[in-house]
Amino acid sequence: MTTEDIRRAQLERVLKKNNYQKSALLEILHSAQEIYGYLDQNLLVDIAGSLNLPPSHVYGVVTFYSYFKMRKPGQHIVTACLGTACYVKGVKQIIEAIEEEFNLKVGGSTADGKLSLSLTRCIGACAMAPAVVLDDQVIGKATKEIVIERIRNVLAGERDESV
Amino acid sequence: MNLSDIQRIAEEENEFQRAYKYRINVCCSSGCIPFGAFKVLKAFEDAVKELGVENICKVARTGCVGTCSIGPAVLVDPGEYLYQCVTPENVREIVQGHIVSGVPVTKYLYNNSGYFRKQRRLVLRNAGKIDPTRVQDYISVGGYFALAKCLSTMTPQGVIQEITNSGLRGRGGAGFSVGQKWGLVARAHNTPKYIVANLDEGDPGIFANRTLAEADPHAIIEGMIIASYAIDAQKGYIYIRSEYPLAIEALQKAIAQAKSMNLLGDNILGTQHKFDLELRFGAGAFVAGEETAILMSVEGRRAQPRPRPPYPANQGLWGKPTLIQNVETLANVPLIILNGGTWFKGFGLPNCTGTKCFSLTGNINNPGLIEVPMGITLREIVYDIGGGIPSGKKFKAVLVGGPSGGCLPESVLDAQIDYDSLKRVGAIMGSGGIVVLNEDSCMVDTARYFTDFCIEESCGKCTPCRAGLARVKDIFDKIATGEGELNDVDILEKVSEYIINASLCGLGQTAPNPILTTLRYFREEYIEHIVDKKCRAGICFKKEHKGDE
Amino acid sequence: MAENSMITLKIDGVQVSVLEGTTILKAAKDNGILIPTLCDLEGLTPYGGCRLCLVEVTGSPKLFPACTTPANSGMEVTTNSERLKSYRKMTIQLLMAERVHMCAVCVANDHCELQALANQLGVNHVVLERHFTREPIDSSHDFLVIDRNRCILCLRCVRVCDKIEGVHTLDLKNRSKDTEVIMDLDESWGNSCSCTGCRKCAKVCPVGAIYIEGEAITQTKHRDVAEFITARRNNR
Amino acid sequence: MSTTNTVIADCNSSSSSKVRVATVWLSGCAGCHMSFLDQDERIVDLAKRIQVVYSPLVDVKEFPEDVEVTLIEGSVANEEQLEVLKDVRAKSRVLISLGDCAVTGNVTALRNSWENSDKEVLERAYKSSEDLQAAVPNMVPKLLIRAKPLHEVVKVDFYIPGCPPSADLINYVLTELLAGKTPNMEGKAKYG
Repeated sequence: MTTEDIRRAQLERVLKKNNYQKSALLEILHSAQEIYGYLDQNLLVDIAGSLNLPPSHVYGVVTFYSYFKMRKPGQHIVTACLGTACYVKGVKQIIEAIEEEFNLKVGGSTADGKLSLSLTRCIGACAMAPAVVLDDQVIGKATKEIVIERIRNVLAGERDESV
Repeated sequence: MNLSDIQRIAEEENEFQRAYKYRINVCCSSGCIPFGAFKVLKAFEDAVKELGVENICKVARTGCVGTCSIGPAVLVDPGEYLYQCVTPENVREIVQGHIVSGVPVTKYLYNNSGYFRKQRRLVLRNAGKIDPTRVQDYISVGGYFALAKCLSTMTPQGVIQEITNSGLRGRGGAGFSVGQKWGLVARAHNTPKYIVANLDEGDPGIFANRTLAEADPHAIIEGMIIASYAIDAQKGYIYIRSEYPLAIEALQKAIAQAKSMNLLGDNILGTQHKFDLELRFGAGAFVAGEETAILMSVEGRRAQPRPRPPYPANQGLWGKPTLIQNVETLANVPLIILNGGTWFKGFGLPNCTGTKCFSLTGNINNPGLIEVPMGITLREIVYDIGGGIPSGKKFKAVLVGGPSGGCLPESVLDAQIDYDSLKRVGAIMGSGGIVVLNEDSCMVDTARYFTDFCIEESCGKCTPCRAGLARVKDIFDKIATGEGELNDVDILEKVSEYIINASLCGLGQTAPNPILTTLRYFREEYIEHIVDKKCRAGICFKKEHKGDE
Repeated sequence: MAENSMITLKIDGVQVSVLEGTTILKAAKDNGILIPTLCDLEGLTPYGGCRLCLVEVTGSPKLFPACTTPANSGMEVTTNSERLKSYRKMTIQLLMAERVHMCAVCVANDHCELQALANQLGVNHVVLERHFTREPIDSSHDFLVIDRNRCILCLRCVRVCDKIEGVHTLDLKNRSKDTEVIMDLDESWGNSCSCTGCRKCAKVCPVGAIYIEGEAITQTKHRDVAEFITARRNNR
Repeated sequence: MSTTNTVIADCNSSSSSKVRVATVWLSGCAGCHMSFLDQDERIVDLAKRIQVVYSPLVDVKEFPEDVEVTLIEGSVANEEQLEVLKDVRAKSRVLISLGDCAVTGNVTALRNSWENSDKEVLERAYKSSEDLQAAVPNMVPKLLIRAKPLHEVVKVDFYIPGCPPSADLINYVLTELLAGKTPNMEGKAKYG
C-alpha cells in the first residue's frame, strides 16, 4: 500500500466512526488535517462526496475556521500568540525579529519550506506572556533572542532538550 | 452502580489516601508544563522512592493551583505548603526536608498570603488538589454525590427550584438566571432536548475554563448530567477549543471513566435517566462562543449566529430545545445541589451570588487564575490579589471582560465585580479576563488592537459588525499614522453606538466597548494623537506592522 | 393547528390582525407599511443579516429584525422612529462604503435596491471613507457574470440556489470583511459542475453583483421568482 | 446652516445686487455643467437673480472673494485640484457637491482599487495603450493616491448626487437657497 492508500484508509475509518454524519464535518476535517497535514482541494471533494454535502458548503466551513489550513505548512512551525497579555508584553517585537531573521512573512514560509510563521489568538498561556509556540512546544516569557536561538537549533536539526 | 457504590468508592479512596501522611501535588496544567512540570513530577516520584518514603508520601499529578507565574508549582499537604518554580534539581532537597525530616523547606516556598486571602474557591475547589485523571479522586472529595442525590431524592422540578433559589447566573457573559433558563428548556414541548456546554474560550488573555477542565473535568460532567436530569435531555455536547489539547485529553478520559462507571449512558446509577455525552471541537473562531453560533458549529456549519427569537431554549440544535451553558456555570451546580441554594447565596452579593473565575494577566506582579466572590472590587483584585504593578511602573488601566470589555482607569477601580456595576462603568463580565496595563500602554493602540481582533473574528453576516468595524479600523489607522482629524472622534462614537445597537449578536453588540471606554476615560490621548501627533507611550506613528494573517 | 389563529398587534399605532407566526415585516407589508430590507425576500428562509428592517418593540431596549421576529399578540411595534431612520442611513452608508458601489457604471443602475433605498432614505453622501475592493470579475460562465465588488452579502443568491433550485452551488467563503460568495470549491463559474444555469441568482440579486451577459437588466431582474415558486409548491 | 441662509436672504433683500454664484470643474466629464444648463428656460429666471462670477462657462481666471454659492463638479484627483478646492472653500459661503463624482468619486475613483493607482493609471493611459512615443507627460499635476469626494477634503453644505444630477434638482436647490430656505433633500437624491 502507498502512503496515500494508508492515509485514505485512515480517513475512511474516521468517516465510518462518525457514521458519515453531516454534522460531524468539523470532527472529520480535524482528523483529515491531522492525517494529511493540510486540507487540499481533492481531499475536500472527497469528504464532501462521502458526507453527501455540497462542495461549496465544505469549502465554506474550512475557510470560516482559522484552524484549518489549505496550504502545505513548513517543516517546522513557529506560532506567535497574539493574545492580549502577549500583545501587552510586546510579542510584536518578537514577530518582527523572526520575520527579519529568517526572511519570511507572517502566514508564509521560508523559501526552502523549512519554517513557517503564523499567529494565533491566545493559547491561554497568558501568565507567562509573551508566548511563542515552536512545533507544539510553548516558549513562555519569550524574548526575541531566546526564540531565535531555539528556532535556529530546531532548524539545525537538534532536538529541543529544554522541556 | 448506585449511591451506595459511590459512597463505597469514596470511603475506599479516603482509606487509601489516609495511609499516606503526605501528599505532593504537582501542578501539571498548561501553565506549568512548559516550565518542566512533567520532569518535576517524575523527579518527585523518583526522589520519594529513593529516599524510601513512598509509603507515607503520595505524589499526584494535579491541575492548576492558580499561581501560573511561579510554575512549576507544587503543593504539599497537609498544610497546603506551596513551593514555587520547582526544578528537578531541588526536588530531592524538598523531599528530604519536608517529608523525611518533616520541616518545610522555606527557601522554596511561595510566600504570598495575599494572593489567596481574598479568593474564594468554589468552582476551583478541587483544582490543584485532586488528580484529574482519576475519578476516584473526584469521588473521594464528594464528587457525584450531588448527582446521586438528584436522581434518588429530587424531582427535576426540585432541582430547577434549588438552582433558581441559589440565584446562580450564567457565567458565560450575559448573566441570565440559570434556574429560569433550565425552566424554559424543561417546559419546551419538543423532544429530544440537548445540552451544549460552552468551553470555546476564544478570548485572548483568558484561560479560566481551560484550567477548570484540566483540573476538574468531572465537575463539569456532573453538572451536565444534573442539568440533563432537570430538563430531561438525553444528549449533550461539550464544545471545546481544539487549541486546548490537555483539557481535551482530561475530558475524554473523564467521559470514558464516567461511561464505564455507569454515570453516563442508559440507566444512570440504576435509574431510568439516560444521558450521553460527546466532545465537539472548535476550530479557531471566537464567534463560535456565541449562543446561536455554537449551535451552528456543533451542527458542522459555519458558525454564523442567527437572530433570536426563536430562542435556543425552544429551537436550538436541529431545531430542538437546547440548553447552552458555560462550563464554569455547570461546575457550580453540584455544589448547589449538595449544600442547597441558600448556602450558595451566602457567597457574593444578594442579586449576584457566588464567585467568578478570572484570568489575571498583563503587567501585574501575581498573574494567574483567581476565583473571587462577587462584589469584590477591582482595586482589591489588582492590588491585594495581584500585588500591584511590577518594576515600579504606574497603573494605567485594567481591561475587564475580554476583547469586548472595557478599559477602566484608576478612578473606577472601586467598582464591584457584578454584572450591573461593571456595565455601569462600561465593561462587561464577559468570560472572565482581567488584563492590567501600565503606563507603557497607549490606550488608542489598545482600542485599535481589540478592534482588529473583533474584525478578524466577526462572522461577516450582519452589516454593522462586518462593515462597521472595518470602517472604524480605517479611522484608527488614520489616527495612528498622524492623519486623524478631530471630527474622527465624533464619527468613532457615532458608529460605535450604531454597531452596539444594530448588530446581530453579542460580538458586534460589545465589540465597540473598548473604543467607547477609552474615549470615555482616556479621551485626551485621542486628542493628543490627533492634534499634537504625539503618542505618550511611544507606540503609534511607527512603521506599520502588517502582522495579521 | 394553532398557527391558524389570528393575533392582533399595533404597528406604528395602527391595530392590525395577522395569522400567528407571521413575521413583523410581513405583517407590516400586508397592512401597507413598508419596512426597508435588502436581504429579505419572500419565498426564501429569513436571514436577518442586513439589519435595515430593525424595529423597536415597546418594552424592550433591544431592536429586532422585522424579517425574523414573529409578530406577537399585543406587541407594539415602531418601524420608523428618528433613531431607526438614522441607523438605516448608517447601514446604507456602510454598505456603500464597503465595496465599489458606483451607480453610474453599474449594470443595475436604476434597477438596484441599494441605490433605491439610498435615494429613498436620503443618504446623499457617505461620511465614512469608501473602501475599494479589487476582486476580478468572473465572466467564465456562458452567460452568468459575478462582480463581487458590488456584492452586499445579502445571501439571496445562496439561499435561492439552495432552497429553490436545490443544488447549493453557491455558498460563502472566509469570514468577516473577507466573506465572498463562491461556486463549488471556489472555482470559476464556468468550471462549476453543479451549477444548472437556472439564472435565479441573477433574478433575485438586489444589486448588480450577479447579472446575465448581453441581457437587459429589466429582463433579468425578477425578484419575485422565489415567492412564486414557493407559493406554487405549497399549493400543490 | 442657519447663518448661511441668513446671508443669502440678506443678499436677496438688497435687490440692487445679484447673488454671486460660481461653478467649478474638477475631475469630471462636464456632464454636471450640461445638466446645470439643462434647466432650460428656468435659467433665464435664475439669471435675473444670480451673477455667475466664476465658471468654466465664463472667462474669469481667478476665483473671486465672497462668493455666496459655489457648485463643484468632479472629484479631487490631483494636487492642483486639492489646492483649488481649499481656496474655493475659503472663499465660498455655501458649497455644493454637484454630481456623483463630487459626491462619491464615481468613475474617477474606480482607479482607487489599484495599489499605487496614481502611477498605474498614468502608465495605462499614456504608455501601455500607446504605440508611438509612449511616455507619461510631465506637465500633468501629480495625482493623489486616491481620487476623493469633496467632503473628504473640505466641509460641504449640500449634496446633489446623480450622473448627471437632474436639472430639476439643481434648480430646486438653487431656488430654495435664493429664497432663504434650507432645501429638503430627503427622497430627492438620485445616484447614478
